[in-house]
Amino acid sequence: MSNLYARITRDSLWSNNIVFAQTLGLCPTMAVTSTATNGLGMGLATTAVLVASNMLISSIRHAVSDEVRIPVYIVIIATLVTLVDVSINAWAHDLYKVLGLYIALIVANCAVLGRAEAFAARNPVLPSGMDGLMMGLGFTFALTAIGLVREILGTGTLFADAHLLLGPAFSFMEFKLIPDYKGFLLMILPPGGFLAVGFLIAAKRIIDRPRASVAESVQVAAPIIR
Amino acid sequence: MNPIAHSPHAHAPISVGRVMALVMLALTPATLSGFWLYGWPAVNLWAVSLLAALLGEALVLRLQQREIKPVLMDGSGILTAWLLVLSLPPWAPWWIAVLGSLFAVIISKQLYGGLGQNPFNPAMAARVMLLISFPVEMTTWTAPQAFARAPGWLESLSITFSGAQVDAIASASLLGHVKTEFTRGIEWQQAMSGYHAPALWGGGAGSMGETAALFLLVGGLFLIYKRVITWHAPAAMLAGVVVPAMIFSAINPAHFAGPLYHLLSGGLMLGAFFIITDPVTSPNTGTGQFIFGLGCGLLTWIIRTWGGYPEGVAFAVMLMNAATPIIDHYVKPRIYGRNRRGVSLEPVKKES
Amino acid sequence: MDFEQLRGKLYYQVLLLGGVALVTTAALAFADKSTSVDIAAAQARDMQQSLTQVLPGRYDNDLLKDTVLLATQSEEVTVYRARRVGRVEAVVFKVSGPGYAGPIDCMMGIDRGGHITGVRVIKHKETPGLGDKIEPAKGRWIYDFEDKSLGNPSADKWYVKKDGGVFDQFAGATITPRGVVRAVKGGLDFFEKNRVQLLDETVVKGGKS
Amino acid sequence: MITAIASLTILGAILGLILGVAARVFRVEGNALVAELTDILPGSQCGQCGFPGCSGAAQALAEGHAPVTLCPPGGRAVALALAAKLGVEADVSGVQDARPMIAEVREELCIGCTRCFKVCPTDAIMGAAQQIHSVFREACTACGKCEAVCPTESITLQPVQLTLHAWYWHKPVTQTTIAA
Amino acid sequence: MKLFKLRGGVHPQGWKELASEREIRILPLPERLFVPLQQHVGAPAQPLVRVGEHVLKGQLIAASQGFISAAVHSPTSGRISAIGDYAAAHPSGLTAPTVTIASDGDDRWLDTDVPADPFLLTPEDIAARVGKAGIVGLGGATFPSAVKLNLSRKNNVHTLIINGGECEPYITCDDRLMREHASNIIEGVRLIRHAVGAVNVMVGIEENKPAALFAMQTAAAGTEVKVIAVPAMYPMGWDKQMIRALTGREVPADGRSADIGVLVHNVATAFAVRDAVRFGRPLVSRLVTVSGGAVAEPGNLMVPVGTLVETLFGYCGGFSSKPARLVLGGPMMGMELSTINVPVVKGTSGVLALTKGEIGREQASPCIRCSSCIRACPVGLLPLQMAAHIRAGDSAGAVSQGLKDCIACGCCSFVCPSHIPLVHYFNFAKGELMEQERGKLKQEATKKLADERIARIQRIEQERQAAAAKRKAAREARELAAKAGTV
Repeated sequence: MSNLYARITRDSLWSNNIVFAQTLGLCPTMAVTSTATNGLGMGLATTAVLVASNMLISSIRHAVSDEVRIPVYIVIIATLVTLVDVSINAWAHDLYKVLGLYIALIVANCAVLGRAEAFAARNPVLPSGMDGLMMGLGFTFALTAIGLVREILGTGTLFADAHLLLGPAFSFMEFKLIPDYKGFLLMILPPGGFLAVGFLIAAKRIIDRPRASVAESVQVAAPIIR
Repeated sequence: MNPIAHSPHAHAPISVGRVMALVMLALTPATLSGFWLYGWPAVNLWAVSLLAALLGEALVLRLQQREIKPVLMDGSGILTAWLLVLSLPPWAPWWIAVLGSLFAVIISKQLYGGLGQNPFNPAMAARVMLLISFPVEMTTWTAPQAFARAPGWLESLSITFSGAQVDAIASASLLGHVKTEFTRGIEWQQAMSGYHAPALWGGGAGSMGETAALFLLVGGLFLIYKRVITWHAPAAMLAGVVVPAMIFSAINPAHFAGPLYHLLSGGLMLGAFFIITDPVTSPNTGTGQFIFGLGCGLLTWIIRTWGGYPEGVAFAVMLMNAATPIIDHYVKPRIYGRNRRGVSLEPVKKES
Repeated sequence: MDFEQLRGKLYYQVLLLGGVALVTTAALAFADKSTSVDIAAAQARDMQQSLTQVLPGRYDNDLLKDTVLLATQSEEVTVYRARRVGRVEAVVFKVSGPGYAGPIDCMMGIDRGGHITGVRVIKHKETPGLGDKIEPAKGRWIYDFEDKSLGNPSADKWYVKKDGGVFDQFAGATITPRGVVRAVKGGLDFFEKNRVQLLDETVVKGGKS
Repeated sequence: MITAIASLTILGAILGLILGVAARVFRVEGNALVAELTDILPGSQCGQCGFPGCSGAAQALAEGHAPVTLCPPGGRAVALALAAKLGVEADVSGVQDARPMIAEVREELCIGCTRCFKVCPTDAIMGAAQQIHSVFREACTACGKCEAVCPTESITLQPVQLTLHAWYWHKPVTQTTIAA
Repeated sequence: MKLFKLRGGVHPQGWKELASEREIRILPLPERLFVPLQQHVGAPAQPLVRVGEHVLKGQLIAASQGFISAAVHSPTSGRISAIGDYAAAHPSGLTAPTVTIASDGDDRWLDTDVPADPFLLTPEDIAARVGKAGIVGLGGATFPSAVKLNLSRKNNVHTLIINGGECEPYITCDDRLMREHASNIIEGVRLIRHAVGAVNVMVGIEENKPAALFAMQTAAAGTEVKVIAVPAMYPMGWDKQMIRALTGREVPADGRSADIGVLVHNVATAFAVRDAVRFGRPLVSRLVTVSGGAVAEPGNLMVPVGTLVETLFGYCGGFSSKPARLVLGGPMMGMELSTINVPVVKGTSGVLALTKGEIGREQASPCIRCSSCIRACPVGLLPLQMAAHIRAGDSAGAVSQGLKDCIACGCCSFVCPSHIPLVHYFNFAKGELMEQERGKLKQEATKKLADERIARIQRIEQERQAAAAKRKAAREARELAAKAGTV
């Protein structure tokens, strides 16, 4: 059993990473990753939704019929997203001001529905929750990495406004890396998002290269929904 | 023994390197005039840009484990950097040229698969990238001055390499000035007072390739004469700008600039004869190239007239680059013995 | 329950999707109910904050409740009034000017004498790193307006320097500051025109002009 | 509040009904694809693919358990046809590498036992008991069944000799071809 | 006469003067001749002779078989020394069935049937005599001429075009033939016209051959044959291009020239038709240009079919420098030879020994989409797109772009600044598609066989079971009867 969780962890965080391997969820990815902080916040919010939706869908998987499964999943996911949205708005209003625009985007994140279809619908509740958590963390990792690249190149800072997201205690994370940096606007604008994703995917492939033959079997299991 | 060669066993005396060399030759008069007008800083920028393109391309080829020499020798990378530098402010800092050249050859060209595979004109893609990333550096123009009055070589090094600004000569380009004035609701006559009218040579502040419309025209005609390019795209692009400019300035001369102003300012000449005639990113057939050029011209005029930026050639070219595959899909030559839709012609049974 | 059998039935699809809709909508309704108070309070706090930013000084009323709705040519403007001992000391309202990539919304405060107490940009879509220097977090530019009034500088100087005025523009971005200057100037004009109405204590609270 | 809940519930019920009905009306018969795939396969039931006969292979293909390149006698043509039918990308480069083969009888070894004759799925072997067998080249699919049963190793698969008629130009090799 | 506008085409350097200014020489009879059984489009001829048999010049040694085929005749008198595989004039270097004849030195003709006046023969008779003489299109297509004549007569062809558009560089055999044998060609043309009943007869000759034009115009004076100068460009000798230039019509892509009432023959074919019909002499020799920068004494030679290429170069003084490439045919469409020990066939118009400078081909570089190839293509294809599809392994995509209309004329490769072997790509793809087609046909055939076998086995099994059931029933009946008997 622990073997299964190890596999889920490895798959989710690296070899089948939502952004870097499956290239899913690019819409929110492009929208929020202009800074690392935004990426981190979006990733964590998505993780919350993923865990909840995976566990919920897994627990009702026997009751759901094929004909209506997609609408059922979508309704559940949309509801969860809305719940997260109003909760943050009510009880973490400062965070909402940073992330507010993007939380609704999680509904459109095909990765959430993708996990529901590909994993939660055919696995027990606990592994599904684990899958949601790990996939969410993998997504968070990817978004933060992209945000880091874009932020450093674009504005020369690191984790700007982290205190808004994580509270004043975390303002130690904020750096201005390059003083007097004039800024490289392209990286903050949408094209920079594509460039950063592209180069990071390339970097992942370079890292994976010696293990390519082993990883083949993983690559075959292509995602169902894009 | 070599493998058996397929026919034909003869070849026209032409090669990619020769084509590129002819284009560079055609660019030489305009470049020299740019050097004359803007002095040593322009020369420095040109050299830095070309060098960066060569080194960048060599680096990528090395990473791809491909042969370096034949690719560098075809001259396409140098030509790209050359075209780019002609569209930059002549006194721009060195890193603008380096970043632009590297972006052009590495991201806009080699990442797409190298020469012949890039969907967008690398020089224009790089210019657009620079413009949206570094609007300050990319819109700081220098008034032209003959070589004699320009800074000496040592002083030029500090301008190009350590960003020393000689503030007295900073100036807005004509297109930028007119755009600002029109935006404020100032009328044409008043906006132009005190400004140089656009001229065939050395008119006002601008990029190295902007102020040499005459030499660019000569170079372009030389390329048409040498059959390196055809007349379709350049003629259509000029028409695409001139025709609407004529119509609108006839209707409302106070708020629309006339055709001559459009024709002689900005990167239009460079674009019409050297950018949109880039074979890689333009359609295949003469008709297709005409449509492509017309689109580039119209979009240039629309962006100049109503857009947020004063100059639109680079954006227009990139937009039409994106349309090239669809133009090629719909505009094809008719095949012998078939109609336009590719259906075989009907046999003629009897003739009197 | 034997789902295997049920799942194929037609009525089951109706019950399932209908049931899921029922449960989720109920959940949402519950969530809305239990959060609406907190959300409203948070939003009020936000508004209060943005009002205070442009309105330093003391006042003793609840600004959010003391509003006047005035009509201009194009829209209706909600004006918040700050009082001390019943007298209107200053007003705060929203102004908007054309930016590079869409309208720029600002909150501005004007005291009784027609002097600006503060301007803050609350919403804009300007190019990051270029036009966003109008945000206080990115630059001091927005503080230039404080204490300015219609006479200071004179009306023909209420422009950016490029257009012959006194306000700085940013290198590479003229349109953004020009839009803000125009918006602020428009706000001052609006205040001047409706001065009587805005400062008149006799106007019924929340009434229309 | 109640209206919202009620209307959404009714909407869900109606959509469930529509989907339930649609699923019945547009049901796809699962066997049609298998039949079409069986048609494409050679039908010689040689079993080289590792599935029980051509219909077994078609079943596996339809379920996505087998690559389109599973059929050695079918070669490139069948692989491409299968890929087109299933709408998948086929890497047929590996298939081409297998050189076309054909069964050949070494007459000095043939004892006329008719075993090969009996197993040949395409009736490509001619002959009778106590007579030297010969292969009808046009019908041989090189499935190898005859080679397996021959007691004297007289019948073997040999590469097909290239003729002027079948020769064609190799693909041009250029240095600039970037490996896919 | 009005000429019609043409499309595409290139102007390669002609190199014609190397061989065109010398008179035709007759090659001395070689000791051995290697006569392949297939020198034409269609089915190979069936050999009629045995090893050791003595044959006369012009004697039928292999008969045509099937609808599209051509007979093969002995090019000299002598003994059949071998029948078997011999190196073929083909870039593959493979062999082909060949009859080898050891010459007896007499070069004695077989007695032939000579008509009194060939113009009194019926059209059918003329076509039959052309077929009997084994004449094929000598312009390079090698399509059996008699088949074309019969087809044209049935289709009521109204226009006969004689193709003198010898557009390949170096090749001057038709030019020379027209200069020296103009009246014989005109007679052949008139015989072909008689055989198909055409109304208009036009001879199109490129304007870069003024001497041939003059000779032909002189010979045609007073006849119904019109000799017309056409622009000098490659591929003017493509029959469909010649039709377009002279009539303004295009042949339907899925049809033949007869569909628009036109028949095209080469001037050398007309010459051969005259020999066959007037003197009953089959096609056993032809005019071959020996040229190229590496040949010592280029010229045009009258050569018996089956002569080795080596002999031709030897007679022309050998090589003046080391040839970089040996080519059979013209440089634009000819084939490189890996060996010169291959025989001249009916379709061989020239043999070239080219120097490195003449080839001018460099290492290929990436396509820059300059579209020179599109402007050069006389068919109106998109060579760069087709080649890109093929390079990516998508031959079907190339077909959708018009690959099957490609005539492999080489214009695109000739002008390509990147030196991409475009035609090579196209011929590779055509070959690959043909192989796939063959594979599909074979697969269908074997599938049918397999189905039949399964049906047969089932039938046998059923019959066996039926028989068994019958036996069982009979036995039970017997037992029943026996039981009944015992009771």
